[in-house]
Amino acid sequence: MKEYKEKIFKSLITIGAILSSILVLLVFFYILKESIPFFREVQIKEYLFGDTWSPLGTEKYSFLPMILATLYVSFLAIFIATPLGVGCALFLSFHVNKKYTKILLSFIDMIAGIPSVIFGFVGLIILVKFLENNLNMGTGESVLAGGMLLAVMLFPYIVTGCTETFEKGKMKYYTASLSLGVSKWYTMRKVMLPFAANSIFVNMLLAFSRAMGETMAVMMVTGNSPIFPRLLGRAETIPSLIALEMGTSTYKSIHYSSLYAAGLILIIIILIIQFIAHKINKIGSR
Amino acid sequence: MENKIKDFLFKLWVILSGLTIISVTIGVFSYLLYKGFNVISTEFIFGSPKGIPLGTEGGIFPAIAGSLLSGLLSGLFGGILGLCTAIYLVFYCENKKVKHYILQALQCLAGIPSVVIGLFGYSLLIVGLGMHKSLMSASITLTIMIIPFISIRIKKALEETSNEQFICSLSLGIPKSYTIVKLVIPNAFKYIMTSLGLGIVFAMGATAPIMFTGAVIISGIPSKLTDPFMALPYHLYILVNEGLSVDMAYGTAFVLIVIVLSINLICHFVGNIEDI
Amino acid sequence: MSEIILNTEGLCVNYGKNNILKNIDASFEKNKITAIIGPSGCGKSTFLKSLNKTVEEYGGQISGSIILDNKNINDMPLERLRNSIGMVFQSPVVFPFSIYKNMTYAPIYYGEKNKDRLNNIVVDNLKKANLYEEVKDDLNMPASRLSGGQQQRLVIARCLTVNPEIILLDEPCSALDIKNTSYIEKMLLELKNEYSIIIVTHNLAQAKRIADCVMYMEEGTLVETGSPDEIFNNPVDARTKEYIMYMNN
Amino acid sequence: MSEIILNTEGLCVNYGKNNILKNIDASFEKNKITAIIGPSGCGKSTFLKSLNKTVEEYGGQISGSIILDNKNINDMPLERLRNSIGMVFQSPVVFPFSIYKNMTYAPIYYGEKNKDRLNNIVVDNLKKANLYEEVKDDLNMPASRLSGGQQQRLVIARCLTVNPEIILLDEPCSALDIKNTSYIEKMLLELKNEYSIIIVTHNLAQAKRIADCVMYMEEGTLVETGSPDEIFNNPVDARTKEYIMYMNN
Amino acid sequence: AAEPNAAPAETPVVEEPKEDEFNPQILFNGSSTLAPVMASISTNFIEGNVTWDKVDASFPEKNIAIYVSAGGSGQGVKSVIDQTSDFGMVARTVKDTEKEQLPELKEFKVGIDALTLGVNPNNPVLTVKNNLTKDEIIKIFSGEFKTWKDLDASLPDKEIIVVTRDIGGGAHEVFQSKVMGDVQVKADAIQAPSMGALVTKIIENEYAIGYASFGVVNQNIGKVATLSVDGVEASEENIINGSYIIQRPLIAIFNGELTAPQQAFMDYVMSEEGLAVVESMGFVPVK
Ligand SMILES: Nc1ncnc2c1ncn2[C@@H]1O[C@H](COP(=O)(O)OP(=O)(O)OP(=O)(O)O)[C@@H](O)[C@H]1O
Ligand SMILES: Nc1ncnc2c1ncn2[C@@H]1O[C@H](COP(=O)(O)OP(=O)(O)OP(=O)(O)O)[C@@H](O)[C@H]1O
Ligand SMILES: [Mg+2]
Ligand SMILES: [Mg+2]
Ligand SMILES: O=P([O-])([O-])[O-]
Repeated sequence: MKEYKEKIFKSLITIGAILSSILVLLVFFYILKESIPFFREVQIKEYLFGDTWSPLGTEKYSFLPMILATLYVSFLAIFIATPLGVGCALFLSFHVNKKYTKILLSFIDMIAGIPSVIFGFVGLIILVKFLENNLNMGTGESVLAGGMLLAVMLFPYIVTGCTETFEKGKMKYYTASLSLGVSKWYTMRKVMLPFAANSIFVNMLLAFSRAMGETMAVMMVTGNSPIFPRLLGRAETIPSLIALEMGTSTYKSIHYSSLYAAGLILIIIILIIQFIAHKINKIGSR
Repeated sequence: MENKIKDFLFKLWVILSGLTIISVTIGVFSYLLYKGFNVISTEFIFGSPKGIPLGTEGGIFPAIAGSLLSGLLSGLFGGILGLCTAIYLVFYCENKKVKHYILQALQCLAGIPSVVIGLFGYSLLIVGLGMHKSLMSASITLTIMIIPFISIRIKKALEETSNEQFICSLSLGIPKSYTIVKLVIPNAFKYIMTSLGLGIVFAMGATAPIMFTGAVIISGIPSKLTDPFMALPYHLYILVNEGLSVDMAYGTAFVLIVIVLSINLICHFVGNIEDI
Repeated sequence: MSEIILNTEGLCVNYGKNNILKNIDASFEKNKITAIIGPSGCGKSTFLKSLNKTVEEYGGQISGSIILDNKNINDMPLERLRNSIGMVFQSPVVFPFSIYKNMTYAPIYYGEKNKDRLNNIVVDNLKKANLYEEVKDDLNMPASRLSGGQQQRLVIARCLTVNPEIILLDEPCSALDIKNTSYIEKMLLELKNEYSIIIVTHNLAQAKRIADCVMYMEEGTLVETGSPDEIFNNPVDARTKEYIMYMNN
Repeated sequence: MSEIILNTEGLCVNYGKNNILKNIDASFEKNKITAIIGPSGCGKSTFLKSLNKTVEEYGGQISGSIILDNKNINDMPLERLRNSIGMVFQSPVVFPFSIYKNMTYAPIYYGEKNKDRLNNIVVDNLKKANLYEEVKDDLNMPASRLSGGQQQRLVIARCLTVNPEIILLDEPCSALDIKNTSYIEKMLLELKNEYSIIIVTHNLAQAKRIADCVMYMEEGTLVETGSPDEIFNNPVDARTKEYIMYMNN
Repeated sequence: AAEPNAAPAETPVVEEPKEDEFNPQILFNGSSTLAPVMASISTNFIEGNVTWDKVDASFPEKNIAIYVSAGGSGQGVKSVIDQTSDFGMVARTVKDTEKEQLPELKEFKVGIDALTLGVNPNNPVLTVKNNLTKDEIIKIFSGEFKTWKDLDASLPDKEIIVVTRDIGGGAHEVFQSKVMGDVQVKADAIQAPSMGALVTKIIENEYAIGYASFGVVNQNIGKVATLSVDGVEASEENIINGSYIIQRPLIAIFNGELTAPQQAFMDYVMSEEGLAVVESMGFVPVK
């Protein structure tokens, strides 16, 4: 009877897990299926190494500008968000009264709950305008704007994760270090950062996949020009490309299929980056 | 001496980034709340969209109801599936490779643009399974979107509950299932609740997944699971995208953010009562 | 020689490729306290954990046979086994609920629903563990608020609620002060009338005080078994002799 | 009576509203080992932590005065104070990097850059802590890979790198086996020629073995101070008597 | 006698299958330009009638349920092909490849949307001209004119910020075929994700120019200035008579035979009342 219950429980859990996994796999499968006509039709040297995206006019399908733009915007966001986020996590764990830390953290967490349409809208009205006025740009839509906006959206991912780790490190090492007479800043610098290095890295990775997939917000502030990206120039990311053209593309055309192909390439890039990152991480931790 | 300088620079970095992020966070929230506050009235909260173009007058009540319903439904589905997945990964998955691949796939899904998830939901549920565009199909699509989000967080919480307690319970002759239900889950309840809260909030804020699977520009309050529905983010999207009314958009954002904040608060609160 | 309740034959335990326990033949007598001593890392805890198979939860593999009451433990359901062999760890692991719920956790699982009988289980076992008088008014207090010594006794009481025949204790007193240690030693001496007790300790004085039988382990092997008097005063093996030496200087 | 290096006058420590230490007047002699004993929760650790003010990091408030080398510690910079009073905890806290970096962590902070001198600091102090021979070939190994006893000695060596006058040790051996305990006791006996040592222990036999002076605390007060002989064989106070009793049965 | 309630209750149930065939629900999906219009019309229709029997006495007394959602013209066609919605909304002409998949295609032209050349009211170009020739437009949009000075020497040397809709979209297609011909719009033009975003950009940036939907411009009177094309002003009259060439149809498409309620609703859409809404939303109704 008891054994029975254990079995039922285990089966229920397993079914749940399998169901989730199947759903996830189906998503991948679906993207693959819809993109196959494109890969049949278009040469790899065109879609990976061409330089023009013009699906309707000259029927040129190069993802390269978008791939580069996606990487550029995401890396920029990570490079802005990580130092600020780690600094903020240190600030919250070591410099702020515990009571406030919790409140502040849950607020920062809730940034993840603000719909990206709102972010895009605010970004367009405030950030783009700000860049226009201060950087002497003709128009503020740019990789920089996308990166900055995305960085804000990534704050919760980095801050929350790192704060948890720093709290653990604090419990473990803090007084031991202070009792050697060194300052709390030296402790953070020399003990906490190395201790948290791995966790910072993992959080960065999570944030990175999130950044690569973000659509609405980025779409509203980068200008969406399918050209090679420059920091202060316009650019179009893969998710923006898909969102912009999917609604209007002709059903079952090569153009339609190419947008799924773009999605597939996005997934592959994320996988490659995760793979490289794990390798680096392994070497680093040796 | 040199350490003093390094310490000082370090301190500068820490304090500045702390203050930057905190002020950006507070800034974003207060900007949105400030901009939206003027629009709020009983008519706005309890009325339906009116005026020409639609939405420039009247209220957003059906959208509030629709968002809450779809949020709760996908929270329910996502919560159950996410919890199952997390429990499976932590306690039952013996094959390390399988575990690794599932995790990898989940993380990857988090990086798929939500438009694609929306299109997937459309193809699978509406075209493939012949469901109507409805609350149900939209909630299922949202569930797919939040499963990685929820299960990765819950997995972390489960892993952090003491392994010693788990083994100690097993050594009393008690099987995993009972231990998980009576010990591990109550222990991690707070984290499970907050993860769930964030998941619900994430679902409630998403536009693209419901755009093809159930959200419509105008409807009443859905009375069945098979009814299409209005949702706050979609309403906002239409208002902003067609340039219908910026003020109403800020008002809608205000309501959405207040709901987001309340759901988080409720989840924190519920998470805290249980652990007495 | 009194009745043997548990014995191992050719017991080996591996963690992956590491062979931790090497061919251990040991036997434990009923209603006796057996103390296991030995240097750090020699496999004492592993040995204990293999007796109720918890070592498998940590990823260890057991080979050889373990016989409980003339039955190979592989032939009984895991629940029955762990029911019969209770275990207490070095640092007390209390569950994050009240004292009362800690005590009823296992009985409720085993189907006890009757309030009165549950109360009896709680009271009886807390009494056996010498804890009842101290906590009788605060049974609904979170167990984590108890002092270390009290927690340790609570954990022992909790393990009695499943009616084990054998109790395994892994360095149960090492985190405790002398007063609590002395409580627990007194308790063990009382408990041995009803249960058989196997205790790992690095406190040789403690082994001397309470054990009926002492086993000395080194590097995964069982070096020597004997009465406290034999082991501490007339060890046969040179390795035992050297280890014992540290106690006396 | 030899020179007094540290003493407290009317020392009180509160955690919020809880008064943990009550009016403690104690004095510690130079180049001696003073052992503090007492039941669990009586405030031994708190007392130790108040001597170098780490108690404040845990949210405690100190009142009364603590005098180090005829100077009130409130009048010296925190760094100087913690420089002069090193501290070692019950479970060794090694930092998550190599042995070498653990040892140079504090000296580098204090401005030492010269490679040779850093090397000397590492070697000298590891030698003092009786650890050098065991690790000399693996100085770049992560310290976390050392065994418990080695980690504890590393931590003591690390605390010597700041040239303290006094070393505080909070139950440094309770997690160690008898072999490692005996190493550390031997080391402490050597170290006392250069440093003054204050050790909290719940192992009365240990106090007896190594202390020059023993203090018995109960419920936040200092009950009795005396030589080991006085405290263990002829305690004056009834409370001490009762506590000591546990050791002997 | 033992079950007195059972027998009489059964009778009406028998008739129900017939009623079930009546579908009170109509789904629209597609063009984001047309969707708000259709949503407004359907709201009026529902509020005026509430149940179908009010529309036509032969219909059963069921609540009217008309749902409109927006996902772009392509989605409109796709959803009709997939049979996931009854009507598709398209803000361009239906292509031949699409027609192949819709054997019984019916088109209902609801109105016309023109693409006007919109600039910021503060744009200095307005001080020198209120008209652009087709050639000038091509040069501006293709990037041959980089700054406003290139257009007219008296204008400031400021970059021309060209804003377009997404190049796959209906609006862009019309602009491309009616104005640009074979010349491509420059690659670094801003692609606004929606008409709203495009107009917002023009409102926010003094040096921006873009083809704004006639309807959306009319909803933002005073915030966007429009330029004539080849001397023809984008007025309702010029649009209807076809002399203003940059225009696109707003159509609802259907595949198959309309059911009675669907026909009833489409009749309403094409009635005076329906077309009044089209007009009040800033578009040009088809009379
Ligand atoms: N989970 C594990 N995985 C791999 N190796 C392990 C694991 N647990 C213990 N070991 C190894 O098994 C050996 C014996 O460990 P065990 O804990 O049994 O020693 P012990 O005698 O109890 O020591 P101590 O007195 O320090 O508690 C050690 O070398 C240890 O490194
Ligand atoms: N951070 C803290 N906040 C509040 N109270 C504390 C804190 N740390 C210790 N205490 C309280 O102070 C009292 C003394 O604790 P302390 O750790 O000094 O005891 P101890 O004598 O070292 O005991 P043990 O032998 O168990 O280590 C205890 O009652 C404890 O509950
Ligand atoms: Mg052990
Ligand atoms: Mg203590
Ligand atoms: O959504 P569209 O009207 O631009 O096709």
